[in-house]
Amino acid sequence: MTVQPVVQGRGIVKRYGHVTAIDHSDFDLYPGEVLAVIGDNGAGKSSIVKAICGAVQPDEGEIMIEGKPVHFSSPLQAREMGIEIVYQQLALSPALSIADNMFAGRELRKPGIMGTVFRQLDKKAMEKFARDKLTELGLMTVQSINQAVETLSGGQRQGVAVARAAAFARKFIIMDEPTAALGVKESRRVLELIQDVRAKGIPIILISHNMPHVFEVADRVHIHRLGKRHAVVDPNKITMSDAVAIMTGAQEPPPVEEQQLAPKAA
Amino acid sequence: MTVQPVVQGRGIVKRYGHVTAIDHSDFDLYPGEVLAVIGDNGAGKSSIVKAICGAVQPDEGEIMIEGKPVHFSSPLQAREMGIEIVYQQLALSPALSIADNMFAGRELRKPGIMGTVFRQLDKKAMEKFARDKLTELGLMTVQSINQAVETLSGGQRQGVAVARAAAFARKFIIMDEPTAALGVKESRRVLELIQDVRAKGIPIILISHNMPHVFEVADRVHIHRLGKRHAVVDPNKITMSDAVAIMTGAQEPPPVEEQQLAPKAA
Amino acid sequence: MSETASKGQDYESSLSGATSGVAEFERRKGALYSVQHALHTNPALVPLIVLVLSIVVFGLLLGSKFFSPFALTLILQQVQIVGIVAAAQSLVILTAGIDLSVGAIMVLSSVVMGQFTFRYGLPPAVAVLCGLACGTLMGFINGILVAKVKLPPFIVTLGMWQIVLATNFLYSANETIRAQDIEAQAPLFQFFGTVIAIGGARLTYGAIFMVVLFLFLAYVLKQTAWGRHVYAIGDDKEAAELSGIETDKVLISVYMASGLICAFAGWALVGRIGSVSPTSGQLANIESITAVVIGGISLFGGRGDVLGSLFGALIVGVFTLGLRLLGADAQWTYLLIGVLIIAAVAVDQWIRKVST
Amino acid sequence: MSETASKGQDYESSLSGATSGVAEFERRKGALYSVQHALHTNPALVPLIVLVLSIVVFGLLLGSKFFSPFALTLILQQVQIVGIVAAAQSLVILTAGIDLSVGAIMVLSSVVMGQFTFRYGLPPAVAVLCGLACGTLMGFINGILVAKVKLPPFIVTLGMWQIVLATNFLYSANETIRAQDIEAQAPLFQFFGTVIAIGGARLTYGAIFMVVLFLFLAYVLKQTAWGRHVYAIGDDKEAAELSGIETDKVLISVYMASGLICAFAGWALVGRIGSVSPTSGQLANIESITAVVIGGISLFGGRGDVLGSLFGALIVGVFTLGLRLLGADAQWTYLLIGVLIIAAVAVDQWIRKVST
Amino acid sequence: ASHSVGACLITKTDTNPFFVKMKEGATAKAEELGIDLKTFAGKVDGDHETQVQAIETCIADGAKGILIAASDTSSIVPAVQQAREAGLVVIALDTPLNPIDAADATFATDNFLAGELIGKWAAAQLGDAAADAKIAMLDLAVSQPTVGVLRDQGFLTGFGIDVMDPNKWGDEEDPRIVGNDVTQGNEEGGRRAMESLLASDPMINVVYTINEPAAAGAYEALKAIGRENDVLIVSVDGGCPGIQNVADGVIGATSQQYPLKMASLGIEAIAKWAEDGTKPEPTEGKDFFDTGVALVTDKPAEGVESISVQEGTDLCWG
Ligand SMILES: Nc1ncnc2c1ncn2[C@@H]1O[C@H](COP(=O)(O)OP(=O)(O)OP(=O)(O)O)[C@@H](O)[C@H]1O
Ligand SMILES: Nc1ncnc2c1ncn2[C@@H]1O[C@H](COP(=O)(O)OP(=O)(O)OP(=O)(O)O)[C@@H](O)[C@H]1O
Ligand SMILES: [Mg+2]
Ligand SMILES: [Mg+2]
Repeated sequence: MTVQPVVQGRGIVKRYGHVTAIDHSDFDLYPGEVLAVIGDNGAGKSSIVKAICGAVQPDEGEIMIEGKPVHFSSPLQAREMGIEIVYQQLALSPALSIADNMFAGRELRKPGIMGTVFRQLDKKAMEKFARDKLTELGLMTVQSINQAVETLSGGQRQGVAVARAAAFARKFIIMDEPTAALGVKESRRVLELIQDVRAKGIPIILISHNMPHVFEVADRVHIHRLGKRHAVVDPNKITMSDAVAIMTGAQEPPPVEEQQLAPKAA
Repeated sequence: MTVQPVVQGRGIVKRYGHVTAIDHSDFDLYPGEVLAVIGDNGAGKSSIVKAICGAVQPDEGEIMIEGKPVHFSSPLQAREMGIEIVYQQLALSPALSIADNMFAGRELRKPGIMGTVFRQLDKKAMEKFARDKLTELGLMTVQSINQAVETLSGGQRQGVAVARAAAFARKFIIMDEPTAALGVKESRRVLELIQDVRAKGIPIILISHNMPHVFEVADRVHIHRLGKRHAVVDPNKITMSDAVAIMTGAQEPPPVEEQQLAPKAA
Repeated sequence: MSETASKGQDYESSLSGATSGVAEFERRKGALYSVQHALHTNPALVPLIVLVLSIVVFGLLLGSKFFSPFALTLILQQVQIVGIVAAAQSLVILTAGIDLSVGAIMVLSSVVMGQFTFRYGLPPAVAVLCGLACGTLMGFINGILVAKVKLPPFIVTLGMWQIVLATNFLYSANETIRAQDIEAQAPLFQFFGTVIAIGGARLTYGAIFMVVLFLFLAYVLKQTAWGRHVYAIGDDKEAAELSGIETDKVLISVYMASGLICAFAGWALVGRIGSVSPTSGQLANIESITAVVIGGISLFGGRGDVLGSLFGALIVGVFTLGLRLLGADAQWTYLLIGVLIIAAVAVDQWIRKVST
Repeated sequence: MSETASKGQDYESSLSGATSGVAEFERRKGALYSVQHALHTNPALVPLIVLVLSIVVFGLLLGSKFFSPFALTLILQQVQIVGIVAAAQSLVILTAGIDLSVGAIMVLSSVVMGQFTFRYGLPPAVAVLCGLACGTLMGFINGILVAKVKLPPFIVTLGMWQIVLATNFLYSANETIRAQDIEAQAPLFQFFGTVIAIGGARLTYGAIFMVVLFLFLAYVLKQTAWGRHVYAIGDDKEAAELSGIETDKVLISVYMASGLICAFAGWALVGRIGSVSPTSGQLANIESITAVVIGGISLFGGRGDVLGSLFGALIVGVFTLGLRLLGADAQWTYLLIGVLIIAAVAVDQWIRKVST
Repeated sequence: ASHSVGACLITKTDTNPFFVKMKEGATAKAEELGIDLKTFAGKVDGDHETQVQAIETCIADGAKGILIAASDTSSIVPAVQQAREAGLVVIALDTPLNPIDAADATFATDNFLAGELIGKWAAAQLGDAAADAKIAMLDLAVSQPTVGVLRDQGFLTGFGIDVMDPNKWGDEEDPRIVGNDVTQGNEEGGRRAMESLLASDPMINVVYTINEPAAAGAYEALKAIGRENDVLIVSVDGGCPGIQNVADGVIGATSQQYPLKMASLGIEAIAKWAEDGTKPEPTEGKDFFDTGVALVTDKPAEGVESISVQEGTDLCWG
């Protein structure tokens, strides 16, 4: 009857010095869904997804991926499992080109002896791939794929990070405010991309402050408050203003039995 | 008949290497108004406001403030004239406290001999002031005003930068996507703050990708496209979808005589 | 016409009811937590603890030979020159710079003092002022090159090191001015060498000056605007500039202060060795950087406490003397100091990690 | 039920009509622009130009004394050791590190080669391998401390410098192995000293090795994944880590490569001076850093071209020889080299500024 | 200046007053004889690579001869050979090369002898007390450059202590040695080293120092604890400030060397070689030309030849 969650977190605690960023919080992501995480600034949204992907190590609690407990000591391990993350503070190397950034750590080598013996990179192939992915996102204002990332506008950088995650994810994707810096057109593409990814069966965790976006794409909405999972609601059953009210503490969360802790059995 | 603009830019050009970020663009800000600047990612919005405040030096063109040509070689000179800027890449010193950051460059010294001779800072007064300003913005999730800025969440940092600008501006304020990282509640406060500042008679340049926000607070909307001022429209006379269409190139801008190059005479 | 009501979007209607209390999180309490917190907020505490521990360990190993007022004040005397120079170095490193020219500036300043009196016959007090001015001028040149010409501090001070040192040798013709002559004609030069004996303890004015200098700098860095600006620049120069700090002025003043302090070190050096010797201080740059880094100040700037450098200098002094007293020969001492540099910083790092 | 249509917000309806062409901006054309662009994209060009200019100037001033195949190849020979070490240093600096232990590792490696044959009687080829392994091991220790223990490279290599140098003195008992003995028993040690004379030009295998090494590193850094990772780490280590680069492995491999190259420098050193001398290389760290920085590699990491370091080393070599041939005495030469370090970097900075 | 005779002087460093004076002597003599002299030096003690470079530069410069005070007596040999093959005359100053015949001639002082003289003098001054003397050895640098080793081991030999390996200091086991420390040959290092050794044994009564600046530093340390009058300080060099310090009682005795003499003899030899191709002859019965060393003290000891401070002052070099 119950589907196995892709990610299951129980009683996670993370403290930074004397700040408790996550306070015994639970977390569930199910196959094929878009789970939105909303909450006030500083509620601990970034912290909890960082704990899931290994960018920080939780002080307490247990994280299971597809039922198996994991203890990532670095996001690299998460990546090897096919988990991709778009960080709020973007993880791009400013002086490297867009293509270099997209392929960091999984470069393509030339076929034949140049690749195997001389380990030469296949720059052409990587550039083509990078350009295609950016074009899919509609980020055509980029003048050259060999431009250093530091010469891009804030929104353009965000686009590069999103394109990278979408291109390489196999298990699930975490996006921490992916549209925050994007223009209207570019935001729309990201939302379409999220739906494309879901259509491929890859679940997505989407952190966002943009309620219309959240209500448009999310299957379930995880409301985070004061370091805890405050409620999980169904965006089709609750109004935006109620969700915002719960999130900001203006309204009590619905009783647990009315919450949407797991997706409805299809 | 014509009111003197607070800021007037003519034929501004800025090139970065072989990228032309601003291409003979004009710019006008009039007293007491909120001027929104919208445009695609990479359209050159940040570049043009940086040129106005001296953070970059334009290659060509003329900038006048209250009718007098200015050539700022650093944003410090702009600040001395009472111009405050909230940068898209926030200008905060990560290891310093919130209070230190708010007062950087204009610290308060203790009254009496401790201040004049020993030049001791009045930390108490600065902390109180900082806390008050943050509270006005509703950023109460900050646990301590002496917390280093690097320990704040993205949204909290944004709030500190906005609070600083609002507290010290005398001539005008430039805000480059001030609500991008903010939550629903915090965004609302910033919009209220913008209206408060306007009520005090201080004009504001607001760069934003959030159309509802723009249409809510702006008196005029400067649409930037491909490095140029593409059109200036009146948000009360045009629909959001037309503005977005003009901005993205889906629709021709209205003829110049229908544009809102200056506010209507009151 | 705008499609949305000017009172904000619909879903925001509920905002008025939002709670407005400050977020309350569970806080860890207890002694361990307080210690960790103290370590975290006072970066000079770790080197202080290392210092105290090393004194205790050597005291246990060596007994009264080491744990005597005489030996302990001797360490103060031995580190005074490196300590004063480390104070200058700390300022520069806090701005994310580095000053390789400190030793050269120190020596040139002392040579200027000596030669101005012994070659040109100026009164010692005037010569001292000229020496101090000389150090400040060298610092000013460093500062201009770093702040205005925007060259990396490493390269500026690497160049200045060679320039100042060569000037020093050329100007002094490598001639030492003997202690006896100075004692007779310009005792002011040896002012910092004056000894105050309290029981077995023997403090010199130079050692006291070093401690006072550190306390003064600690005050300035923590309590004045200039001090906050030094930290802000080291932290993120661009952000500091954008947020309205006059980074160029502050940087130039930092290098000038560094030059001036080095000139004071040159004066203290005459007090310590009695004579004016152009070949002194050749390792002062490396030794001062060592002290600063052991003291927990980040080479990337913006983090650390200047008092840490004092403790760092003392740690090196304690180990050097302690190891010599234990009978380690010079080469082994040299090797062990190398190990200790790494170990001290590793311990520091580890404690910081535990405490976050 | 959601208040907004699932097809996006109303005002987005017009998006479908948005143009989708690539933004076209006016581009500057012309020769000046091409030069600027070339300078901008090839950071090694500036030091190359400075190098060529300085050769021309000294050639004009000194005539055939300087501008002869003999003198020009002499410069190559004179910079070969510093050049090889600068190659190692470049790798480390590109990762935003610094290696103060390069000289010590070089000397210890050469001492290991010498002692393994002359003290323990191992065949020279085996001894050479042991020497190379020794250098790599030292680099490995540096790498572990930097990458795993996460200590600042400056402090790690400062400590290792002292440790390795003291080990070198202790192990070698400060004894030089004479050139005559090496020639008789282990000529392999002097391999890099072999001279190829073409007319007046005298190239040694060591000088050729230096050039080949630089070309090889330039290839590796530009064309392989490892090379891109080195740049990414130097640029922003945290971002590199988050974007999936195994920063620890890469860092360790960089320090190991640096150690290995230093060991090769040690071998080349034996070729150059004929003997195995434990007192060599005391200034190799400062000299190699000078070459790297004059060569336009940023000390903050991530920017620059390794070939620049070769040109940087050659610039220093040209100035040293040129000034000495002009009759400047040693201290004046140091002073002028100091000025030139600053000037070279200032010119570089200025050209870069013009070109953006 | 291309038609005049070129010569090079290469010293260990050009910061040590000893070599500064050597350079001054050579420059004066070269001017007198119309020789075009260029001077070179290592950057720190033990820096022989810069010396190799200097030799190469001299060859490129077309010089007729080289005077060299070698930092590493055997490492420099291949470069010297190269110079000689290129037709230059190479004269070792101050320190003989290894092997000594690698140079065309050698004008040197015997550093071992210099040490031996002060060792003997110190032993004689103490008389019976020498048997339980407490000796501090203030050496040059941890890299143990040859000159430091020779002076140190010479002193110990003169004092009557078994030096074990004569190529190394610090391996002695005689209990009278309190310890070795390094001074970098300057006042600051001298004071610090003395303090450290005093802390390990405050009753030190004999101090060997590598040179007179180190001795001056050691004296300051002793003065600071009021023991300056009951400790014997001995040193090597014979520079004018050093001799003055002997006169003032700071230093008990010092072995004087003659860098000016070495330098001027060297320049003359090169002039001669350029003129008619003759090389200088070594001193009778030795394989080098000994420029001599003399013990300077006002408290002559029996069995140790010495000259007075007055004589020393007349001969001193700067
Ligand atoms: N490295 C850190 N050191 C100390 N405190 C931190 C650190 N990172 C986050 N915090 C604190 O933890 C709390 C949660 O931060 P987090 O970034 O998870 O919030 P968030 O919900 O993502 O907020 P936002 O919407 O503004 O991004 C905040 O109070 C913040 O100040
Ligand atoms: N320092 C720089 N060096 C080179 N190119 C730059 C630099 N800064 C910006 N650019 C380029 O200039 C153009 C305009 O950038 P700008 O940041 O002004 O855009 P924007 O309109 O603010 O975009 P966004 O909405 O994404 O912030 C972009 O194409 C960008 O790549
Ligand atoms: Mg966040
Ligand atoms: Mg922007």
